[in-house]
This record gives sequence, structure tokens and C-alpha cells, in this order.
Amino acid sequence: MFELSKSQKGIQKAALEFVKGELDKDLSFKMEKEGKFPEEILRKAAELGFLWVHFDETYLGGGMGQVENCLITETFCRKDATMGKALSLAGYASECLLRFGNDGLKELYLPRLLEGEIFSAGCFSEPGIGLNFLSHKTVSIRKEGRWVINGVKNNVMNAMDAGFYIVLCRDGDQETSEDPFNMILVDAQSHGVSPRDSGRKIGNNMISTAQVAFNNVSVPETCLLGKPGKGLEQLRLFFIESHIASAAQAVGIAQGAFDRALDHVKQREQFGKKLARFQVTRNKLADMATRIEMSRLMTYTVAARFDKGDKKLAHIAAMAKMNACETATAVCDEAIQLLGGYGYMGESEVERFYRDAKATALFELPESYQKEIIASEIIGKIRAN
Amino acid sequence: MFELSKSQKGIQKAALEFVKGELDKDLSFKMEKEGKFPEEILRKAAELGFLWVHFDETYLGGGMGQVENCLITETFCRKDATMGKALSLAGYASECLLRFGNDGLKELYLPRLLEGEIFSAGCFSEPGIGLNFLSHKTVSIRKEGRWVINGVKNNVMNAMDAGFYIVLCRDGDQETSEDPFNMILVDAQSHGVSPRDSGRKIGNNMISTAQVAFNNVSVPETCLLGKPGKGLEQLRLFFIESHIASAAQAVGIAQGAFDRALDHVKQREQFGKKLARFQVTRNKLADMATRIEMSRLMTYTVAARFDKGDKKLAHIAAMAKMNACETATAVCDEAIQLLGGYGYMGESEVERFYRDAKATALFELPESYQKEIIASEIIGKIRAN
Amino acid sequence: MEIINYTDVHHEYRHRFRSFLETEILPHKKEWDNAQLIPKKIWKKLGKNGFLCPTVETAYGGAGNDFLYSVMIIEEIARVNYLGLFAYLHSEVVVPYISAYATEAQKHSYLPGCVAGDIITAVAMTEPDAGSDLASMVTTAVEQDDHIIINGSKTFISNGVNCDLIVVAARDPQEKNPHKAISLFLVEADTPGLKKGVQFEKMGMHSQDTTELFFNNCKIPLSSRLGPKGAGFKLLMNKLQQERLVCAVSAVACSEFCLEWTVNYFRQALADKSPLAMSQASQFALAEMVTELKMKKAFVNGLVVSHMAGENVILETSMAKFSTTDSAKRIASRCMNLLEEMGGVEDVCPLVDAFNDVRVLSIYAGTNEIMKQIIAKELLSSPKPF
Amino acid sequence: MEIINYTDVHHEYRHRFRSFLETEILPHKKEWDNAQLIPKKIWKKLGKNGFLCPTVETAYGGAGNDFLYSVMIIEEIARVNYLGLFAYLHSEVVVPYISAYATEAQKHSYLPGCVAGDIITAVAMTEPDAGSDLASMVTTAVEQDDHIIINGSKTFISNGVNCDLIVVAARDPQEKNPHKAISLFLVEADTPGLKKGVQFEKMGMHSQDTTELFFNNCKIPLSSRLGPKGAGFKLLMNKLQQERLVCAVSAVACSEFCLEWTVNYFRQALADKSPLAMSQASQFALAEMVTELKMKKAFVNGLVVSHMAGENVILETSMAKFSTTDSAKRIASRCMNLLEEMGGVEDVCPLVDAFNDVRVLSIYAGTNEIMKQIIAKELLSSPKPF
Repeated sequence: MFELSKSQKGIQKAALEFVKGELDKDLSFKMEKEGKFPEEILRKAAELGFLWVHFDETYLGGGMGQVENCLITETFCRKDATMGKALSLAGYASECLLRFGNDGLKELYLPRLLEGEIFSAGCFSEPGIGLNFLSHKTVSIRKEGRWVINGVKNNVMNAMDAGFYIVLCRDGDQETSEDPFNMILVDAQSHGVSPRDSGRKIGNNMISTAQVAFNNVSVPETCLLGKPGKGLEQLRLFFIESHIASAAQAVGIAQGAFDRALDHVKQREQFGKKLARFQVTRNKLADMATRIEMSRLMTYTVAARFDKGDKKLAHIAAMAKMNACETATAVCDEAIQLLGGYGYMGESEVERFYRDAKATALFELPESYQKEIIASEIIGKIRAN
Repeated sequence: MFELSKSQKGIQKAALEFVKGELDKDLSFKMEKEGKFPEEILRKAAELGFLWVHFDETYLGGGMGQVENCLITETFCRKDATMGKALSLAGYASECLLRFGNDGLKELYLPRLLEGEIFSAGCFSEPGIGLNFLSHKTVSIRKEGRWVINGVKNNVMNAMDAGFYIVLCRDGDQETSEDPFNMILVDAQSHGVSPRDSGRKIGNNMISTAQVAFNNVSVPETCLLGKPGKGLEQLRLFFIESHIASAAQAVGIAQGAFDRALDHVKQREQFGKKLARFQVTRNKLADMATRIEMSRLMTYTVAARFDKGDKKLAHIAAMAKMNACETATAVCDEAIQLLGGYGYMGESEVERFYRDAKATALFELPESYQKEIIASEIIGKIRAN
Repeated sequence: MEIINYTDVHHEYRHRFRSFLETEILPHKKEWDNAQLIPKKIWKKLGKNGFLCPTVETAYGGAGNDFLYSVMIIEEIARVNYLGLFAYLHSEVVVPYISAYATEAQKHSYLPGCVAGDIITAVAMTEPDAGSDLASMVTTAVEQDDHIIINGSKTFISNGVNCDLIVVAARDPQEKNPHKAISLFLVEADTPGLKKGVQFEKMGMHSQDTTELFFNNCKIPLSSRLGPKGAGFKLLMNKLQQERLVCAVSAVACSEFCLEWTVNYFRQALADKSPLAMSQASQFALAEMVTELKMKKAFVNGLVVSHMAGENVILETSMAKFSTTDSAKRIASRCMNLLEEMGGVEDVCPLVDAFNDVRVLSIYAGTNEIMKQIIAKELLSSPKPF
Repeated sequence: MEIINYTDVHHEYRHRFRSFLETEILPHKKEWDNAQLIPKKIWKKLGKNGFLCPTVETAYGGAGNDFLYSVMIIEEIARVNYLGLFAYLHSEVVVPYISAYATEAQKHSYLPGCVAGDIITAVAMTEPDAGSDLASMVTTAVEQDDHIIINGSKTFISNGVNCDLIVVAARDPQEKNPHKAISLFLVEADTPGLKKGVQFEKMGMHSQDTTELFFNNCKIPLSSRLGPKGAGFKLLMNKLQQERLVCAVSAVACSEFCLEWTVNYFRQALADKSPLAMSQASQFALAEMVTELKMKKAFVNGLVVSHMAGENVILETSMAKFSTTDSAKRIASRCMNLLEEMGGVEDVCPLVDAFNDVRVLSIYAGTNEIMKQIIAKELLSSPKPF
């Protein structure tokens, strides 16, 4: 049974107070429209210790776990979907550096990241190919003690503002191995890196998303994370954490939309009685609450198992993410419907929550990927046909 | 995070061995068709301590909790939906006696129940009225130190074979209170009790379901469970346990159908490859597994909270039951589809699982009831309109 | 706007069939469900009254009616909640192979009996190891002297116990191309070497008999071949439009039965001020289901008209097949939910039978997954706007 | 089977409008979306080319065309993914009040301008505290000497910034029966005492201007009343069939756009052997969505024919409205899922706009819950078979 510890409850409470005090609806509306990142709030949140709680204290992290990270992420997204997501994603893929990088590299990048000076980005998808890794084309070639990278990556979050990229590259020397990929850190200042902003999206509009071209980009050998031929394996491990974080965002978004809908139906009268007294409204709320409760339970369960060191979590994390995104999209859609015309207007916030829910489903590893992870785990080996 | 203890894992393993050894598919098929209760197996299971694990040891129970009960129920239903349900429901509503009855009454009935001599039944629904308690008509009148009961109850499981009934009755003296109901134990031998078998049902066919008429049935005053005017409150508490048990049945049924579908698609070839290699099959299995995992997590979480003494569980238990039944129905339906023509045939078992899933949704407190429990908890008080 | 224009003569036929069902059929449903068989004499009665194969030409003993007669029979059977009276398999699926592909001699020797109910037909395509995948069928038909020898086994044969004549698909083991290897044959049920297996127990459709068939050096005359040699695959494909269309017609009519019964129950309950019927959520559910039904019915009726006009609507028919059969399952199940505990009790609620019967619809006549495969392939391979 | 029979003249009109959209409208979409307004001169251009109010009689400056012209305009606008060009509100929802209920004098003074695009119309029903519940409206209209004084506020007024003429619903405070209290009025936008509020920011439909309207002792001549006194409720109800039908037509056409775009993308991707398009699951999803679309379109087309024949299909139209608008949401959203990360990027995927636009369809023209309420009430209160 999942239950929060006292200190976890304390963190949740502090996060709640922070968002109540710092996150402003009108400002957020404006920033979302203009596609601006909430830098000031990021720095405040970082300073107060709300970000990077699951990073080692050595690198200015919180020294806690994914459960604590989920609590904060959920609370932030519940108050403000777009802002919560922007803050949660500012260090996207930096867990790869944390878990697999060498000390030198970590010392070089993590403290700057964790102080809010730079962002990080993950380059894992390719245009028109998505996460079908076997078809990936980006390559890294070892030449005179350096890695030379060529290729184009897609759907790179934070790409326009990142201090470094984590890039999945084929390695010619590993072609015959089961995992012919390397995971390499590329400094954004490197010659030959050109991100091209994808512009406005359905949601996630406080962070940039871009295609990033690598044209003879040369980085020191030490920028390889882990060993050669471990790229996919490391990526799959990272995706566990990434799925957990996305799930927590989605749970927060769903809960936030639910909160607003509940407030509305308790106040709004139609045909002589409060909307909340109509059976159909009540059933909708019951369904929404059930879905949220289940998604939350799944999310925290997998986070807690992660923190305990459980390794066989890829499919459970995928379940949590997939389900939480479905929940968030459905709950936000229903919240808009419960608010009626008001729900369609920007000032209601729920339309923005809905768009950010959709963005969570689309941009942070699509559903098809989760399904295949789950399927391969549960089906296991099939006798040759 | 929900995790089984070592002793709980032991119970699960023992239950698995028991069903593997004792539950026979062909026998079960025959008994389901003929509407016979598996008495022999009940006695064996009771003897080995697989039933009544959550009852006090004083009354020959196992002295354990709902988690253990869920583990056994799930394992039984996973192996055989109909038989698992019959065993799980043989003591239906006896928790009312256990939790609210006086010692004399408990000593009189519980040991006989727990040895498999008699069954118990709950009379909570009325024909055409269901669980809309405010419209209920069955009354109990205190007369010369006894209760005289008149009315008709519907959907009474085990009614044809029960040793005693737990009956929800209006009490004329309580009419003005918020809870004008009494919960009274009626011995099945009492004069004026006439159960009328409802015949074959969509599922649950190893136990009887009946309408029970109470015609001037007179029972001793001591047969009142708890105090007068506490009937609804007690019933709501009992429904927490009943929801948990139904949820565990549904999880077992879903898992059982999933198991059979998985076996099939790993063996069956179509168009030159195993069904399990088709993406659509894989996605279906991923969806089914996700739903089962979430339903199971919710079920055990609420069971564990119940065992820890948490009282605010009515809506969470309702969520668990509602969701698990939806899951079971959908998973069994898909399992049939995956088995194709074989799935429609009796020998595949999945068609029976499907019907028992549907029965779990219909007979053991309908969904509308769960939704209203959830809604009233989450909506809370509404300002007068 | 009426999509199908029934004439008074049509209506009269429909009413006549409805009365027939009420007086001659329904009183025995339970008995036949228990026996898992509809007596052969009932088939003869259906035939005698003109309710089998209504479209067979008069030259072969039929009434030469239009396809709407077939539609009405299918609808009425579903509307009395008796899908287990699986006459449409005979009338609209199997017999059309004979009407369309048989020689004059074959037609004259079989069709009058089919119309009269003296000959009950079945079709044997599916094999234990080849469900939807016809190309992988292994039953062989080998020409030897002036005979054909069939070996192999077929499964899920509807009308399997009752059938007198079977359209059998089998392959020429010499021909490697599966699309050219298959031929069809007309095999009489009493041919030596043909054995009927044990009857399957099923979830529903209890009156309808389903078995396996075993062919062990089953020897039939050369003249038993139905249609050209090696054309079996194509002949089977040609008849799929009608097979799937009648499946959709049946699914819609069955959904209509479920909803009509439930709506009538709620109307009465509302008149009685029963709390069950006051439920806004249940009322909305009924509104949603009636809407779903009406849309699907409009689409299927349009297909009936197109089919009668000889249009190629195999793609649309595949759509109708999967979509209406999914609906039928959903509607039967959801109506039961609205009725709560009484929804699950056989004696008071006919939806239990409907729920058990309709579950097969998304499996037979090509599984719904096969339908989607066909639609997707056509959709993505053709440059046509849709 | 074609349900609607378009003539060559119809087709010619459709093509002409399509070209007009491509050359005169679409190049400016982004600009107008950003400005949250379509310039008045574009309305005039639409009018000049015969694309506003096509059914208005020639006596009042219209073309006197049949309703299919309206359908084609709505469809084409949706098929270019520009629901924000919300001309159908003017042409098919508001102006019909004038055509149907206005006096000759009112018609002559307003209709020619409406057709020409010189007068843009809006309708003011909804109030901040009365969404779907018209009976609880509080805006008052009081006769005083030879004038009527309107007080109150209205919200969610589409075309609110641009409008020149507004059909306003207001109640007589003396009359307690809400069904007799409401009258309609024609209020010119520059009437003193009428103030337009600030424009709403919306999820989608960005080019379309939505505001509040405030009436503060707004004084209009007695002759501004539209239709009989106290008949407002009935007049509004009378026009709901067409309002909901055009909403359904629009929803279907928008779904068609989404699917067509996605199918075309997949066709190309399949030709390019892209892994995305190889996905069997995505292919099945497309098959399911195209099926859903085709069924709904068949139903809606049938309603168009019935509507044109003057049949009462308000019940069926309510069904179409909720069902097609739910579909449109689902289809837009699901198509985006199939495209994965690119599905969410505005510049490369027009489904983002569609997703944002269609979300309003299940809310306006009567929420989908109101539709279900209407259907359920009719279904359960009438003894008719359905």
C-alpha cells in the first residue's frame, strides 16, 4: 500500500505553498501564448530546493527520490499545467548524465544545470522514424580520440535553450552487436550543432521543441556516457524515469482540471439547481476521480519501487505513463464540458490543461512506444513460428 | 507501495497449489451448467484454511486480513471464475454478523458457517427498487421482545441454501432519524421465510440467487445486529468489505482470461506467424495487462488500508470494485476475441469467465451504486441552491 | 427519409413471418435450446411457408423474391431474440453458392430441396489450424479416376448436425499457389468417409448445432465440383459481401431488440415512478444507444439498397460488419447494466440470451480484425478519396 | 447509394467556393487568427460572390438557392480546416430568424445587407448565469411609450465584435411564465446603450470574434420586435433543427478533413516505407475512424434530405449533433496520436488547429448533455416505436 512518509507530506505541503504564492494565472496565460519560459520561477524553485530533488547532493541535488520528485511535479502541474511542465522538463534527460556519466562530466554540467543556468535536452527521436531505433541514421564515429557525430534528431525538448544534449548515435564499430548505439553528451556550443525551432505546439508552449542537426560535430571521447554499445540499454533505463515524471505531470494536470470543474459545478446553477446535484454530473465526477486515483496510485507505486532499487520497472512505468496520459486527456476534456462555454475560454485554464495533457501524450514518448514495451515484457519469448 | 509480505506470498503459493490440484475444468463446466455448488471443494478449502481467513480465530477463522482474503480469492477465480466466486460468496454478508453481532449470535452461527455446514446470505435489495434505500418497504416491528419482519428482498445470493439471512429492515420507531433502518439476522428455519429461486443467470451459476419473502417472520430481539437505527451505516461499512471481495474476484477473473488468451496467441499461427507477433495482438495484450495491473493495485491497496484500520474507504473500495469489474468484462471480451471461434466454445473457459465477470458487475452491487458513493464523497457538501 | 422502400406486399410477408415465429417457433425455443438442435421438421415447416431461400428463382422451386425478403426474415428472427434459429446461414450464405455457381443439373437436384427445407446446407471452410487464414487450409481434394477424394477436417460447422449438403473448400495438393489451389465441392452428408464430430458447447446460439467434420478418403463424383477448378478462393470472396451484409443486418436488428425491450421496460418503470427509471444517467445511456443504433441502421439500410442494385460495396460492408457487431455486443451489455441485478436473470430478462448470442457476431463471417485489415489495406493502397 | 443528389450546378458552385477559399481566404488565415478577427471587407467579398445566405429569396436580394448550397459552404469551410470562418452562424442560424419571422419592412431593410455582407449578424441568447437554461434568462425588455428598453447582459456572442445587427432574446418582467415571457428583438449594434465587451480568448476558432454584450437602458423602436410578443421561446425552438443540423454537417466535414489529411499522410509514408506507417495498430485505427465517419455522414446526409423535405427531424438532429461532435473531437485527437510527435506541431500538422477548433462543437448549439436530455425525454415519454 502506498503511503507518504511524514517528510514526504512536508515536501508536498511546501510545494503547495510555493505554487500558491508564486504561480500567477494571468502571467502564465501570457507566457504560454508568447512561448516564454518562466525563468524567474525556475530560479526561485531551484533555490528553494523544489527542483532536482532526486539528484545527488554532491551536484546540488536534493538527495531524495522519484517519489519526492513526483510529489512536487504533481503539485506544480496541478496548479499550472504549462508552468509545471516547463519546470519539470527543464533538465530533461539529465538523468542520463547523472546515472551513466563520468565524474568529470557531471562536475562540469550538473551544478550549472541545477542552479538553473542551463537546460538539458535529449535527442532520441528522428524525423519520420520516431523511436524505431533500428531505422535510426545518426552516427558517431571515433576519430583521433574524439567522437564525430552526424545526423538529425527530432522532437528535442528545450533544444533552443539547452546547455547540452544527450544524443543517441549509432556506432559503426558496434553494428553487429544487439545494441549498436552510443549515448553521447554534446555541448550546445559545439561547432556544427544547429537546432531549428518547431514553433508553436498543441501544448508544452513554455519550452521549445526543435529538430537538431549534427553536422560533423566533434566532441571529446570523455563525452560518451557509459560504454560504447550501451546506448539503447541506457536509454531504456532513462525512459523509466522519464515515464515516471510524465505520469506525475499527467496526474497533476488531471487533478488540476478536476479541481476547477468541481468548483464550477458546485457553484453553477442550471434549471434551478446546482450542476453538482445532477446525477449525470455526479457520475462524471465519480469517473474522473476514479481514473485520477488509479493513475496516481500507479505512478507513485512505480516511483517508490524505483527508489527502492527495483530494476524490472520498464513495463510498469510505461503502464503508468500511458494510463496517466489517457486519464489526463479524458479528464480535461470532461472538465471543459462541465464548464460549458467557460471551459473553452482561455481564462478558465482548463482548455490549456487539456492542450498540455495532449502534449504530454504526444511529445514525451508516444503511446505506441509504451505499448510495445509492455507487450514485450508480458509476452516474453515466443517459440519460432 | 504495495508489496506482499513473506507470509502473504506463502499463502498465495499455497492457494495456487490447491487450485491446481483440486479444481477440475471439466467438472466445473458440468457443475456450472447444472447450477450445482462445489460442496466438496468448499469443505476441503475450509479445512485447509483457505476460506474465512479474515475471520477471528475464536470462530474458526484465519485471524488474518482482507489482503490475505484477496490473495486467495484472486487465485481461486483466476483458476476458475465460477468456482472461485462460489467459494468466495458462500459466506456472503456474514461479515455483518462478525463485525456488528453480539457474541451469542456469533457463537451460534459463525462456527457452523466456517466449517462449511451452512451458507449465509444478505437481503439488501428490493425488487424494482434495488439499493434505493429510501424507497425500501421491508419493515421490522418490535413486538413483545421480538422483531416481526414483513417484506420482499431481491437478488439474495445463496438464498436457497443459506443458514441465515442478514436483512435490512425499516424500523417504524426510527422513521424520523437519518438512518431509519435495522440490520437483523434471520435464521433460515424461521417460519414465514420463503425464498424463490431466480433460476439461471448470466453467471454466478454455482450459487443460487433468489427473491426472499418475509411474511410475519418473528425472530428474537437479540438477532438485531448492533443498535436500532444503524442499519444503513452498518451496511455501508459492510459494503466496503464486499466491494473489496468483488474487486478481488474480478481481478482474478480478468487475469485468468488473460492467461488463457496469452497461451493461445503464443501458440496459434495465422498468415504464417504466431498471433503474438501481430502488433494489434501485442497492443491488445498491453492494454489488457495494464488494466489488470491497475485494478489489482487498487484492490490490494484498499484491502491493506482496511486491514490497517482505515475507515474512510467507502469511495476507494467502490472505485476498486467498479474499475475491476469494468476491467474484467473488457479483458474477458477481448480474450474471447483473441481466441476467435474457440473463445466462443465452452471448453475454452473464457466464455464462462466473461459471463462471471458480467455477473460480478451486475449482482454484487451495481455500478450506479458505486458511482454515487464516490460522487458523494468527492463532491461533499453543496451550498443550498 | 426512408432509405428502404418496402411495399405493402413486403409488409404482409413480414407480418406473416412474425406470426409464424410467434406461434410455431417461440413456444419451443427453450426446448430446442436445451436440445441444442432445431428439429428437421421445423426446417420443413419454414420451407413450406416460404421462409427459406426467398430469393431462389422459380425455375428451381423458389419464390424469386427480391433480397428485401431475406432482410425481413433476418430482422424478424433477431427481433424475437432468437439468433440461434440460424436459418440465414442456409438461405443467404450457403445456398447462394449453389444458385450462383452450380451447374443446371446441380441446381435442379438441390435447390428445390433447399427451398423446401428438405435439404439443410452448411459450408465447410474453417479448419482447426486455419481460422481466418483460408490460404493455409490443408484439407485436400484429389482427382482419382472419375472421383474426387477428400481428406482433412473442418471445424466450427454451423448446422453441422442437421446438414444434408455441405459446400466444402479443399485444396489441390499439386498446386502451390494457394489462390489457385482451392476448389469448392458439394458433398452430401451421408457420403461414406464423411463423419460428423461431437457437437460443440457454446456460449450462446444454443439451438444452433455446431460440429467438426472429418473427411477420411471421402469419395465424391467428379460432378460434385462447384464452379471451376481452382476458383474456390475467388468464389468464396465473391460471396463475402452478402455474407457480411446479412451479418450486419442481423446485428442491427438484435441491437434493436435489446433497446426496444429496455426502453419499454423503462417506459413502464417511469410510469410506475420506479427509482430505477428516474436515473438521469440511465436515460442518457438510452439516448446514446438509440443514437448509435439509428446511425448504424441508416448505414446498413443504405448498403442493402446498394447491394440490391448490384454495386460493389465490399469495403463498406466490411465496415458495417465490424461496426454493427461491436455495437450489438456493447448495446446488449449496457442495457443489462441499466437493469442492474434483474439484467442478469434469464427468466425475467431476455437480454441474457441476447448477450450470449451476439458475442459470436464479431467472430464469424470473418473476425472484426480481418474486417479492419481489409479496410485499412484498401484505404491505404488506393489513391481514391473516401 | 448516394443519399444527396447534387446536380452539376451544385458541383460548379462548390468548386467556385473552394477556389475562392484557396485564393481569397486561406492565405490570410494565420494573420486573421492572430488578429482574432476577420476583416469586414472579407465578409463583403463573401457576400459579393454569393457565399453568404444562399437560400435567401430573390425578393430580398438573395439567390433563392436550395439548402444544399448552405451545406456545401459549411462543408467546404470545414474541409479547408477553417471553422474560425464562422459564416454559417450568420447565414444559417441568425439570418433565418429574419427570413422566417421578420415583417416585410424588416426583411427589406436588413436581408439585402445580410446577403451582401454589409450587415453581419449575431444572436444573443446566452447569459452569464443562464447557459443552456434559457428559461432562467434575466435580460429584460420593457415597453415604454413607443420604445422598448432593454437591460441586461449576454455572453459568448459569436461575431460579437463584427456584428452590425443582433437578434436579442429578452424577457417581459411582468410575465412569470418563462415560456411566454421571452420576445426576440432586432437590435442594431450602434444603438445607444448597447456596449460590446472585451473579446474572449479561446482555445480555438481564433479568427472568430466572441464577446459579451451589455444592454444599459438600450432603447429600440417598437418596430424592432421580431415575431409575436412572448413567442421568443417558441421561435428559438423552431430554429433549433437547422442550427443543430448545420453543426452536425460542420462536425462531419471537419472529421473528414482530419481523416483525409491523415490518410494521405499515411499513404505517402507507406510509399516511403516509413516505420510509422507500417504500424498495424495505426492502420486499424484509421479503418475504425473512417468507418465511424462514413456512418455518421450517411445519417447526417439523410437528415439533410429530410430537413429539405420539411420533415420534423428534431429528435434525429439532436442525435446527430451530439454524436457527430463527439466524433469530431475523438477523430481529431486520435489522428494526432497516430502522427505521434509531429501530430502536435502547428507548422507541420493542421490537426492541431482542428483539435483546438472542434472542442467547442460539443458545447455550442446546445451542449451535448442537453441533446441527450431531449432525446431521452422524447424516447421515454412517447409510446412510439423508434
